[in-house]
Amino acid sequence: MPYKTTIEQTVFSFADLKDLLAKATPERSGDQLAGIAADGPVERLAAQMTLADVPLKTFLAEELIPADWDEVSRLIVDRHDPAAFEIISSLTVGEFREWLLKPETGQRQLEAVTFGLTPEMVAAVSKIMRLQDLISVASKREVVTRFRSTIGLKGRLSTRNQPNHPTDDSYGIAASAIDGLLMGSGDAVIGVNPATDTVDDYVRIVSLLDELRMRLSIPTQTCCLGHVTTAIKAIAAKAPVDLVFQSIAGSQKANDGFGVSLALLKEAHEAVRDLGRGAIDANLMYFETGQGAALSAEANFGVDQQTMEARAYAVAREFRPLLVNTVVGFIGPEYLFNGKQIIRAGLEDHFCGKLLGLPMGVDVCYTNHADADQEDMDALLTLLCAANVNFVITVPGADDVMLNYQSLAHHDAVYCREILKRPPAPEFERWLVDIGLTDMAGRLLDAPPRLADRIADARLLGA
Amino acid sequence: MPYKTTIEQTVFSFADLKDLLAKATPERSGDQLAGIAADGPVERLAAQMTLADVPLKTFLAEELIPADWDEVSRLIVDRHDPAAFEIISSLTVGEFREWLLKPETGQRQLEAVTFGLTPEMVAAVSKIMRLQDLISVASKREVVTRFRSTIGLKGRLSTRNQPNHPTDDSYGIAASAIDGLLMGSGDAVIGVNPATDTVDDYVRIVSLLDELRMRLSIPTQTCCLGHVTTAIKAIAAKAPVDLVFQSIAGSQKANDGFGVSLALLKEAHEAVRDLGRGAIDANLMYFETGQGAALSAEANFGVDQQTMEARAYAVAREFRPLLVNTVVGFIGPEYLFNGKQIIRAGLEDHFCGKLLGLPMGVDVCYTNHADADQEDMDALLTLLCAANVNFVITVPGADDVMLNYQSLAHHDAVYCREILKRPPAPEFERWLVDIGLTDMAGRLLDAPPRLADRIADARLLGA
Amino acid sequence: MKDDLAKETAGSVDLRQVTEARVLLGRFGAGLPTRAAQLFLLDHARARQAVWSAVDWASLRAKLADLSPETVDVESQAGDRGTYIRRPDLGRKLSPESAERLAGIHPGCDVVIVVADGLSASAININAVPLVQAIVERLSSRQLSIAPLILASLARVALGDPVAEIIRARVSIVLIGERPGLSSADSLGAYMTCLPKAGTPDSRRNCISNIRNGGLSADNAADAVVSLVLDMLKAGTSGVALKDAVARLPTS
Amino acid sequence: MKDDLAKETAGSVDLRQVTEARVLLGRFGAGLPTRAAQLFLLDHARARQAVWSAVDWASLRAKLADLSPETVDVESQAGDRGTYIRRPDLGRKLSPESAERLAGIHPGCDVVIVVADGLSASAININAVPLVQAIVERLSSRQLSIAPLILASLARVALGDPVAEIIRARVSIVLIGERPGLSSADSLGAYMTCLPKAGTPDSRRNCISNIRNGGLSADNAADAVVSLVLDMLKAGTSGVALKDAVARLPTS
Ligand code: B12
Ligand code: B12
Repeated sequence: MPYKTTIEQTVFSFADLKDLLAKATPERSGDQLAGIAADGPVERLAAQMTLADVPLKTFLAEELIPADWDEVSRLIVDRHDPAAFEIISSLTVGEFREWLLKPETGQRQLEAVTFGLTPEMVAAVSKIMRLQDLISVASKREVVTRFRSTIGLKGRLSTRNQPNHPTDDSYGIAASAIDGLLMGSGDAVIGVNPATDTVDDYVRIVSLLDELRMRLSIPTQTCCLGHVTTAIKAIAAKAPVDLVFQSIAGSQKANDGFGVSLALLKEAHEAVRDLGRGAIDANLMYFETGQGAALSAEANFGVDQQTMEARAYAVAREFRPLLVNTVVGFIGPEYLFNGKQIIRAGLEDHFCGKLLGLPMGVDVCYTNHADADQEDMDALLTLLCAANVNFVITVPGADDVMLNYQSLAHHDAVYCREILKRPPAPEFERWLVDIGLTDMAGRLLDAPPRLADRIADARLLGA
Repeated sequence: MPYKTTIEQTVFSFADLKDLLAKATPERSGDQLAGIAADGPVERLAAQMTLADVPLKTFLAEELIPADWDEVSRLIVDRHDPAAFEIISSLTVGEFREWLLKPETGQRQLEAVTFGLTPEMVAAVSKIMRLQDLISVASKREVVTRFRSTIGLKGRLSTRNQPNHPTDDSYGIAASAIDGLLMGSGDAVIGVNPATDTVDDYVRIVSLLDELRMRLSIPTQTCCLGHVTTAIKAIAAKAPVDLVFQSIAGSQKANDGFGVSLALLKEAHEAVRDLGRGAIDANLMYFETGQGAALSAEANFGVDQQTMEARAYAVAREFRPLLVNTVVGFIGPEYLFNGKQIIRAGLEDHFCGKLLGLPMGVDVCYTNHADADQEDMDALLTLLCAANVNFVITVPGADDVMLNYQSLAHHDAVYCREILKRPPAPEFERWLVDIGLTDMAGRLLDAPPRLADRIADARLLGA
Repeated sequence: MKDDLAKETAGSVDLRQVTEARVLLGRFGAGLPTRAAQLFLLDHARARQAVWSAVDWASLRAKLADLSPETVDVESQAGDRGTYIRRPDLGRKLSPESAERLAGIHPGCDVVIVVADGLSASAININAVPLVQAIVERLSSRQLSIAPLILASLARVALGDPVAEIIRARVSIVLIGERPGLSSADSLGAYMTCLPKAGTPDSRRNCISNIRNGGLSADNAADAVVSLVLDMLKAGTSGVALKDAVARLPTS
Repeated sequence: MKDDLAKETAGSVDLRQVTEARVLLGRFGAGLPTRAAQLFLLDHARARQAVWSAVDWASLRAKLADLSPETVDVESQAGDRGTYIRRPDLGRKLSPESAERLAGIHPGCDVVIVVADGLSASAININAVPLVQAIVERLSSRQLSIAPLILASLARVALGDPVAEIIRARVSIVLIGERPGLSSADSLGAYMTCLPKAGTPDSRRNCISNIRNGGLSADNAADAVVSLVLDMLKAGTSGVALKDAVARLPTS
């Protein structure tokens, strides 16, 4: 269905909902790359004004990607809960924004509509919201998940300790993990992106991390971020797999490009559950997403990258994940050109994920081919803390020596804890005190020699 | 004295301290305009590394602008307190940064060094600090001032209600002020920038504001931001002048361009003190500054605009102001090109002002010829709240209909109060509850008809 | 919510009647109503366009032909609008050709009026003609000599200084497009300087600002401008010193 | 502070010995020590430069002359580096001239090796020669036929697909400059694809990454690459399906 509006005698028209959503998206290199972006600020605004008047119901009637041949679309249709939708069913996108902002709309109301919302509705409303709006609403939405630690409690911030190494050397990984622990990082997960691709390496890495965790009794979980098929094989071999990781995207074709499908994810989820390493209702999956992934696989079907991203969240929530992480600046300037675009995208993704009921974290990061720097990351991190983000990623000195990009430093977690007053998960907070890494007020101490020694014990390093 | 460093076989040299400071400044259009900026990131970094090794003592030995013919330089020399400097006297700029960041350096230590610091030292260290550093340190430094309200208490945020009108129409000013009060804005000051320039208009405006304040018993102060010479005349005519306002800059010549001198400011300060409208030790001056003002008056003498800005703070602190406001994005892209430059400059100014002991506020703003938008302002405001800024400016709908620029909206103050949890000055907080504008939790209510009527009373409007 | 508040105050005075400021917008928590937020963005897009638009000098010249048959075009050294915005220093200097053109004018006069684009072409397109007319009328009725009208492109306020210096005018009146605001992109400022010459500081000028529909009317502005000009001619100075200088003058 | 921590751990294992990650930097509150913060910025400036530098193809060609006397230069449709960065789609397409040039090659071979600049020229300048040598040696000893070496500018990984399609290679090996990291701007990635043709998804490839000094050595990388290539030639597929396909093969 075509959409139309007139601004000062100029008529703006949009071919269909997909076109309208793309044109209403704040400026972004990925949509320009895809050739679907608005032609300047006035057309963008016309699209935003038109979008504001679109009833939410329209999103149930008009398909962006046909469910006939896309299993993500099918999932979205199947999981839509009309009863949960009821309370907002009469609103337009613009009114939905207002409803979200009202103080009377709190955690209870937001939780109640979760499965009444489709990714497209949430993406749509985010497009007409300012950074401040995105923060205000997201900060009200608490999504708590649990394994050994409890993640997402309001006013807290967890971290993934990401001890990558260019050749997956065991000592190298352990050294980096220990550096992070000494800085108090790792309550969301200690998770390694493997440089290698074999089941053997996968098993070696999870075993090493598990040993580290057990020797120091750290109330956290560990993960090797290999491909889900590798994880399934490792589980079959009874490796100590806490969490199954996978990168996912917003269309069947894009997931296909990642070598995954809903069925495969389900298989993995069941396999890891059967290992029984967590409580019966523990959250066991870890997903990563990021604007641009679908387009980069030529699997976006003319849909803007931010809406595609929100659709990936529909995949994620199907599997009750412990962690969902948008690696916002990771892919590069092809999709998010500069600091400004990265900052906005990070807050959008966090907002959309939270509204859809996901335990959202953000990898506050950028690459060296992007027009961004550490200052942009300072801004995004501070804004995300105001928005109550569940977790962020930290690496030694902000430099990931394997993935070749800059994420946050463990130091930045200290900034969040001590300046912005965001303690980690309660179990981990206690552990830090018990082991002597922080004082009772949560202030990081310099590890006394004994402790540093114990943590950096050679046997651990050689795990 | 020339400075030198070598990076990978390339020698970088800097003519003198002034040159070194300019080249070490993060990218900024004003310094490029002045022709003193670094030639790309590597030269900038070389300057920053060199600057990090400069002992703080050097700043006492090497003049940027000779005290012989500049009264601001003279003031800086005269007011330097060697005893207060003692504790940091052995540090380099780089070590000074580290000292500032240490948790052991708290309010007590920072307060103690205030008059040991010169503007140049503070500007220098800010140049090698990231946004996060600027926030971390500034957030530790509380500067409290008092008149009818207490401004600057940690964890609180005050606002200037700025009810400007293009022809200074009394009704128009009152209407705008009332709109702000209904939104809970105005505890720092209700202050009008006059479009007109006569003493009569000045007196009319302060009288009108004073009447509004008294009828509603608002625990705040009022101000007309005319030229200081006009203020002196109005005081002589016994007009109800709470605060004397003046724009100031960092060199004698620049102040001359504004039509002011230290002697004139002193005269004004004494005049307003003699009116006796506040407690004996009340703070009675209101200053505005902003990077670029000196350069725009061709009065920067080759000194970078941020250092010139810090020098303006030396002028300000001479007169124990109630409020100092850096109008950071106000002048335009000639001096701060885009959102990114505005954001950094706002945090720098706030940091420098606070370290020098000033009650710093920031006008979070931009002009329509700059490459900036409301989203940049959302970011800056949130960052400033993390940094514990004393106050910000708010106008109806973020649109100043007289000064032709966008500042914050009164709505943004509500965001700070309710989402970021920054209540206003305690006296004003109480008043808002008493009069029925907020509930006990500080949440803004919709004024009941009776109250709205009373506040918007026709007699007030016609003051 | 928005409409509630509107209704409530309807009983007393409607704040919206007395100011064009964006009062009583209503709110949802800290957020603006969607429509208000979007209109704001639309106005922002428009104001940004205004900065980049150009003055229609031809039509201006035609409309002022009766009043000032002779006009002289000058331009600064900025060259183009992008440079103009980034380089105010160049916007204050005359291009060599312009300086030459001015040198051809018979020197010496009481007043020179400079119409300058500044940061808003629409301010000039809309407001310059009536304002110039009103000022010239008032000056003429006082028998003051007026130089040919100067039309200045890519100009900052201080470009009036070298102009007036070359043609030896005792007082300059620079009518310039103020930076466009969100609600009004057509506001004009008048800056008056006595004995102007290159390098004159702003403290030596006086200013009347916000001249436009909804701001100061052309007639009121012209009254104020001319009264300042007369004071300057009498006192031989301008700027912050003017008020005191006038006060010291023997009342004639 | 920094040095304290360093001393403390000296007793057991020095973390710095086992990883090039920026461990044990020390801190002041949440802040990095000044020197560490500045070295970080310097590395960032360098890494940004690496993205914009160009491969020294001439010297590469000379060094590989013995091994592969014939080389073919191809380039994508990106045109220049700025476009290359913003338009990965163009970086995956052959320029018409390049396609023509490839059409002149005798078609049909087991393997084609494509050396591609990708996002880091220095990765190629430093690591391509030994890696190509090591791979060619291993392939040759297995009597596999190798197409002339392709040198690809402004190339993305998927540019290997149309290349291999035109010259009808059964497996392609794309050696490409990975995006430069802060500590290493010279990391090389190898992407292998069986029966490649334009439009092949990434799930149909396999990857060996982080080939460089401090990462995977050329020899180890070549072992891994060639072992994957042999698997592909046997299984007739590549990518995520490869492991299972290989497992299903009758052990020969
Ligand atoms: C960027 C990147 C991505 C991006 C790619 C999107 C894009 N438009 O660039 C995203 C986030 C989508 C991604 C996803 C995955 N990646 Co990846 N990725 C990288 C990274 C950081 C840089 C690649 C690069 O510089 N390429 C060079 C440029 C010039 O080429 P390009 O044509 O622009 O990029 C293409 C390739 O990089 C390719 N690609 C990216 N990742 C992978 C992974 C595999 C297995 C393959 C075959 C291709 C591939 O996708 C790009 C677009 O076609 C590398 C790490 C490194 N240091 O190289 C890891 C890396 C290549 N990825 C890796 C992995 C494991 C994956 C995933 C399988 C993770 C998962 N479990 O789901 C997925 C699936 C990818 C797929 N499509 O099949 C591993 C590969 C390990 C291995 N030896 O097989 C690496 C080495 C890092 C790691 N350990 O996690 N990745
Ligand atoms: C920008 C601005 C400034 C900037 C100027 C720096 C710069 N590089 O642009 C700063 C912040 C430094 C400034 C300071 C002051 N300003 Co002012 N400023 C403005 C503003 C918002 C826009 C001007 C504009 O668009 N100019 C057009 C462009 C194209 O010209 P330009 O050559 O680039 O700009 C020059 C002039 O604007 C001039 N200028 C700026 N302000 C003033 C004030 C006076 C009295 C004079 C004579 C000149 C002058 O300085 C600029 C550089 O030379 C106007 C409001 C408006 N709506 O116009 C107020 C305005 C002109 N300023 C005003 C005032 C009162 C002041 C101060 C006297 C405040 C004070 N009490 O200290 C000071 C002193 C200025 C001085 N140099 O003498 C009043 C003038 C009232 C009047 N009728 O006299 C105005 C109308 C707004 C207001 N009510 O506050 N100002």
